[in-house]
Amino acid sequence: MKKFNVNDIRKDFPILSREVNGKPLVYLDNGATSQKPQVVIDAINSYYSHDNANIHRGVHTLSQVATTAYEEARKKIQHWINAELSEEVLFTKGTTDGVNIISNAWGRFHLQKGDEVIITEMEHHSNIVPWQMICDERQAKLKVIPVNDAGELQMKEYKKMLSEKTKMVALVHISNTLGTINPVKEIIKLAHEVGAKVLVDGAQQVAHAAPNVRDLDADFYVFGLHKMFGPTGVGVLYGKKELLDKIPPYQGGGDMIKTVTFEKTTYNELPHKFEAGTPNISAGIATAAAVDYITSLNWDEIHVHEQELLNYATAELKKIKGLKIIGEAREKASVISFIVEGVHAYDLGVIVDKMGIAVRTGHHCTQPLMNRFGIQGTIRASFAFYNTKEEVDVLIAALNRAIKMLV
Amino acid sequence: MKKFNVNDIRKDFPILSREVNGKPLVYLDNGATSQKPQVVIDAINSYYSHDNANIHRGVHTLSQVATTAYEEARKKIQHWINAELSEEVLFTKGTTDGVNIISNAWGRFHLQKGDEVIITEMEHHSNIVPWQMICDERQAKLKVIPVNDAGELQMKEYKKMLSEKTKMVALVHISNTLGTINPVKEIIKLAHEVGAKVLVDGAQQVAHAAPNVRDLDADFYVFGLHKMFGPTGVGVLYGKKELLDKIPPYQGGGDMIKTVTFEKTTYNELPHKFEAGTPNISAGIATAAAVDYITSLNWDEIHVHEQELLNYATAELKKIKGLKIIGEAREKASVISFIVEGVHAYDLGVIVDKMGIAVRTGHHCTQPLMNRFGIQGTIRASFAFYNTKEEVDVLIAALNRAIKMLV
Amino acid sequence: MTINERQDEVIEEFEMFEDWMDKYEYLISLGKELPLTEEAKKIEENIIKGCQSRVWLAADMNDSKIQFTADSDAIITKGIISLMIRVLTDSSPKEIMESELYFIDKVGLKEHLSPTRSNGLVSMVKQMKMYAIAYSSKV
Amino acid sequence: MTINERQDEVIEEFEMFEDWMDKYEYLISLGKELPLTEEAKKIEENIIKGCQSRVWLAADMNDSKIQFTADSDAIITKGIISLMIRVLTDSSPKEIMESELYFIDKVGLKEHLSPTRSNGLVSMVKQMKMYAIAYSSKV
Ligand SMILES: Cc1ncc(COP(=O)(O)O)c(C=O)c1O
Ligand SMILES: Cc1ncc(COP(=O)(O)O)c(C=O)c1O
Repeated sequence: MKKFNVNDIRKDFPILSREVNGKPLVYLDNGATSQKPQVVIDAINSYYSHDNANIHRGVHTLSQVATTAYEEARKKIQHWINAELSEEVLFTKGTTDGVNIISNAWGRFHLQKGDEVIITEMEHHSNIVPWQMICDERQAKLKVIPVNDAGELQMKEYKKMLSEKTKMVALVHISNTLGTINPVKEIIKLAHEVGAKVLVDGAQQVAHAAPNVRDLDADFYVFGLHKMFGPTGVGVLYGKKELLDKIPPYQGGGDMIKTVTFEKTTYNELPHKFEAGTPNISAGIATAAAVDYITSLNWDEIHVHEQELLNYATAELKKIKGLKIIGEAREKASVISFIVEGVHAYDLGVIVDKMGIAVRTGHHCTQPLMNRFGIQGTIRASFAFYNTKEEVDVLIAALNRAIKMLV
Repeated sequence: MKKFNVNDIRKDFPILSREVNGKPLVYLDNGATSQKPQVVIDAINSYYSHDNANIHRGVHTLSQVATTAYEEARKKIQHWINAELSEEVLFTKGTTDGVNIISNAWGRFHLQKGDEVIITEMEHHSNIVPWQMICDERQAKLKVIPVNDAGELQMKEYKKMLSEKTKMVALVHISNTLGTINPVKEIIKLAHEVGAKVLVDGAQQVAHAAPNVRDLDADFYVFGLHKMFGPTGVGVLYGKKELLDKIPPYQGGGDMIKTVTFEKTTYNELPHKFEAGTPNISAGIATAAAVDYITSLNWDEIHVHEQELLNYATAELKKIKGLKIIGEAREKASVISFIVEGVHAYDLGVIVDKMGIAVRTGHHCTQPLMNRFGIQGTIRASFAFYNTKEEVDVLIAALNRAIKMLV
Repeated sequence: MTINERQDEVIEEFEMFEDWMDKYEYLISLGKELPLTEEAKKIEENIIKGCQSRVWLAADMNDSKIQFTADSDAIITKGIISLMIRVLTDSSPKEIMESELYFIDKVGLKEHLSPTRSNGLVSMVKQMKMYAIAYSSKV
Repeated sequence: MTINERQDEVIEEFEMFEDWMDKYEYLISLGKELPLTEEAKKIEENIIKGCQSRVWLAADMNDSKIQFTADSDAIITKGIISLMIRVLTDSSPKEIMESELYFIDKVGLKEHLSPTRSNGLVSMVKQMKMYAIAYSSKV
């Protein structure tokens, strides 16, 4: 394992040497999507230039090569998340797709009138709306674990909510807005005690550490590759085999069937049962490159580096007059949301962009959480391992300048 | 418009100069997926190396650049298929996803007990299974237009089937197995006369000509980019605005909402209503490159070239003793399925692969059609505009050699 | 002055600015100077919700000319609104309906009017024209 | 002969072939020589459906040794089946259960045993081991 050196690492990401508005790009929007190392870009390039073919159904060489590479990616994800079986790893379009597959295929099969689904106040819309839709259809009830002022889940409230009516608990592993790392393992344990299943939205987690689905004992775990230094248009739905075997497929089409007649269609086994149609082959193959890349890094050191960035940025931001950090959980990933008194987030975002800095402004697809804090939106700086303390300094200077212009 | 020259065109596709098993690749599996020109590969490369950012929600420069490029692609597709409005062009995962969106969102909303859905005997599983699933759920009836011995739809039977019970007719534009080009315009007209809607599966059409959705008067038209010289993992669902406006969304998540509270969520407008979550941004952007590439070609000449390939290959194949062509419709695209007496398709596929030739063998995800012809599968050679007469010769020689080995 | 004369005036003003800083400082000052819409007018039906900033827009007719008042919670958005009002207000419905707003592009603020910026400005421009259509039928 | 001795014998045989043509001609001849399974045994429960070719497999126990009979509609698949049977048949359940089939890889036919080739062969090998397990519990 090589020693972690941020300046070396940055060279792996071609975009990090570009300029924006005449200034070196300072990319602090990793919560929205991460940048890609050259090896991931090369994998896509090489696939299309040398091996492109449809998979799973062809006997010719290109099809075999592509299929093998694609299935290799599945195994790499399996090991990376510590799943027991490779067929528990289903490829999806992304996090949102993963939640919808479960809310539909699992929800329509299992939820009955009067059943309860628990989510949290800090969920991304992707883990709210699908549950609203299915609860509406099945006449089930949606309950919400509240968040305290620091941005942590109120575990006492959660415990009170749990009952034998609870069928599903769906929650975010790391909040994309607050940075809060939720006590997922404990939440799962409590849910299992009343017989409920748990879906974890790991969209943000995967940029900071590999989730260990077996240690967590998660029933379903979803994420997308684009926030994990991989390609767009592909995600993973991990599910326990016994649960996935039981529920009907979500989509119908090629690859997900065993036999089709107009009278009767029998479905294929996992993982194919949930993978109708030609998948995103190039992205599947690039997924393998992304996993290889991140597993080659020294994550103990990265963890230290990211926490340093978080602590340093937090301390420096707090020196800015009128600035308030939203989300001060004890367990936090390198994501910081803040507001500045008398200044609109949009204005700040526009001005710092002129100085080459990419931050996100707005509600971050967590409107209910904004309502909870009584705000319209925040400015969010989200750091990946390739960010530096110098970039924090650039951000702070730019914010000071912008605030001076704006107030 | 440049004159079409197949040898020049081939240089645009890097994979076409590779070898397989020590022989120059002869890629005749275009029905499964097409190869990609360098400009498409470059577009992906350039996006990831220079402009990668999440779209639609960011104010920073990269996000704006990526969003503009992505939305540009939508407009290019709009013009290519002659849709009235750009918001009628929805990006999907692929053809299969497109059919499932309609079978679910439209089907669950509109289908009632006793209603009828008409499909055809030559459908791909992707346009059968979704309708079986929803008809099952809604207690609607699935009817099937039979195919004659030449592989053409029996229009008389179709006309007999139509009634005010018919709510949807879903059919393939060009059969991936037989090559038959269906009289889609007429079929749509007849369906509309009884008030039914029509979904056209254009998966194979888009490799041979731009569909004109307004001229066809199609209600829904679906296809994927990967068979259209574009990237994997992205497709298009065209739908008439008034129809899409009426039906509920398919998936819930980011981007498809206007406001979210735990009490009430309001949905966004088209196209976003049907595009929950981060889309396949790189593929969307490469879609623009693919459309630019194909619109730069001379399609009148390409059409002649493809018909020449079809006629030449058909004539040469017929010279092989015991070979029978499956699908001899009067209107046919450059797709040829055949069987050879006493020889299994798999064996032929394996042997010609050793000679560098990629053909597809099996049921081509059209098992009911195989049953109709009383066969297990076929060998299918499917030609794109970059294929040559010389490649047909290589195929014929290889088949003769393989048959000699096998019988 | 016609709408186009006012547009040209704005373009000329912006030519003075040497860099984005000057330009945005000017925009911000415009935003600050634009009178706040009275709270009474900030009602639900006057709101245009962008994902990023909110815009309130109201219109009145005086002497066959439309008067716009508008506000936003973001100051840069407000600065641009101020330019819009300066260009369009006090014109006849017909003039507004027929106008083509080229100045935004020319002064280098096009990105703020991108439909994907979701600051409410694109919808505001649409809404201004809608008001013009509505009032023209009343004239 | 043990299973491994038989595997080594097959590997040695294949070393003679100069190119893929020779190898496949040999496979095809093996396929042709393998006796057809009687139609009576080609029943639904003996079928292993690959997407590309179908395989029928049956097993009997004689003298504590398992005898396999198998067939396929594709001749190359049948040729490989013939090799499989030659290697595994007439062995004790225990030997079969413990066997590791390395010869397929060594003779360059690995691609045919790829789980994605869907010719039924992977399932056939699994099924052969299942028979061994089933019979071993009867011994
Ligand atoms: C006619 C037809 N319909 C549907 C499909 C399914 O397309 P996809 O697998 O890209 O979703 C295909 C391709 O396999 C096809 O040829
Ligand atoms: C916590 C969380 N959940 C879900 C999502 C949705 O992911 P995607 O848009 O990739 O489907 C995101 C990212 O936007 C997220 O941060």
